[in-house]
Amino acid sequence: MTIKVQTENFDAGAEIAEISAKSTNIGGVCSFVGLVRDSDDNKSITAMTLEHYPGMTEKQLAKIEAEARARWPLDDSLIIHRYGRLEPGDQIVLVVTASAHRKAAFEACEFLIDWLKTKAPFWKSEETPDGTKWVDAKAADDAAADKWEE
Amino acid sequence: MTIKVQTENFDAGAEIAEISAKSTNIGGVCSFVGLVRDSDDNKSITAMTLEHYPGMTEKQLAKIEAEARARWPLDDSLIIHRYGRLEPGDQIVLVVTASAHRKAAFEACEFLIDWLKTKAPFWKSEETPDGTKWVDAKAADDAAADKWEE
Amino acid sequence: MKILYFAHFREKANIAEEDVDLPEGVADVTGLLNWLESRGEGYADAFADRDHIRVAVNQEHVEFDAAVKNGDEVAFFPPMTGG
Amino acid sequence: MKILYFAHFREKANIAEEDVDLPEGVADVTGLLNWLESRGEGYADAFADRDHIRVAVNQEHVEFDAAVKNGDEVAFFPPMTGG
Repeated sequence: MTIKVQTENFDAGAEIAEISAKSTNIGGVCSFVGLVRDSDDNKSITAMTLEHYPGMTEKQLAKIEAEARARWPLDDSLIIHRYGRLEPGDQIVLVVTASAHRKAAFEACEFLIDWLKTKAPFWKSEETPDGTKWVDAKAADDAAADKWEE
Repeated sequence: MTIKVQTENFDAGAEIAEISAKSTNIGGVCSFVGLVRDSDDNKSITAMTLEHYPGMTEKQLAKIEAEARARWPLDDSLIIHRYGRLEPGDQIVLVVTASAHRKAAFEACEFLIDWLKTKAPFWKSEETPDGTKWVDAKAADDAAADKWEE
Repeated sequence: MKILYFAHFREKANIAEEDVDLPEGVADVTGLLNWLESRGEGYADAFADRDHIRVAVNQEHVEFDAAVKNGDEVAFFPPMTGG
Repeated sequence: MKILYFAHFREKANIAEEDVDLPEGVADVTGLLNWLESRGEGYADAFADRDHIRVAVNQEHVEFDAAVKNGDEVAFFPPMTGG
């Protein structure tokens, strides 16, 4: 169970390998890497800056991870979230989950990314040809987070 | 869109990095690594040997991958499946999917692993303290594959 | 009380962080917002659309009826957009 | 016709692959299974439990009523356990 909030890039393969090696009873390791896109809704994006709330971010991510581990039998889990200025193609976030069974690994991984989208105190501003603007929260992200509330 | 059926190990991180770099409009890369477990149902497993049907395997995996790409807007996808003798902790299978949006990446990745479990001609035999035996197909795997038929 | 402003709240109020003494009668988040708005145009502009204000007290996300007191750390920010 | 046997079918029939000439009257998978069973104890043992037989003709998964003819590649195997 690891949380890292950092400006530096990360090596998804190294993290997956480290988690995979933690127990020989892990049957599946699911991972998700979120990347900066060069456009959204036909609007081109040259860079994205992520701001966060140091202290609260780590607490919220730890809470979300604890919730995942209460819901699914996980051998391990990891969240790495970057902040600062990033460009298209750059990695933003990594979530890794390991379990004896694949269904738990998949569900927990998707849950973690869905919840951190709406419950971790990060804010994004995008640089576009029309200037820099704050990214609005998306209704689709709220809906994705809410589906785990049942 | 890549299919590899091989005895050699694979580098999940290198594959994820290669796929992530294919387009700067990829927003999410989901991956799943399946590993040999050291036990199942309290029975200890010292090794697993995977046999497959060369020719048909590649065709079936290509069909399954084409189905995923028809159902979800994927920028890329990859399946690597090993065969031969493997030991606990060894990697068996890798599935990677890339899409502009995370939901498509997650669903397609889970779909690919669910379908290849029951539709790709692989068979496993396990070495246990009681001898070597063929692994029976699991009802849970059939159910997981069926949920995508709707 | 320490107050933190994030994203467009920081830009509009033109401040990232400040220490304030709570005036008498301010006991919850709504009261705090009303008082802050009265402190100048930047604050008034930042807090005009209350539907889009999210608040944390001592790093816990809370509603507007949550109590606040001197010594607390209060943060104002828009809906989160992580991931 | 080329016949391939996988997993426990290969072990019980004690053969991985063979070329056979289809006898007259054998036109579908069920007919082929009946004929193979008559060829010896190993085959009979392998094919006793038909519920657990899966078959591919020319590398396509088919049902027992599928047609077979000389020149085809037919494979017998148990339910698949990939991944």
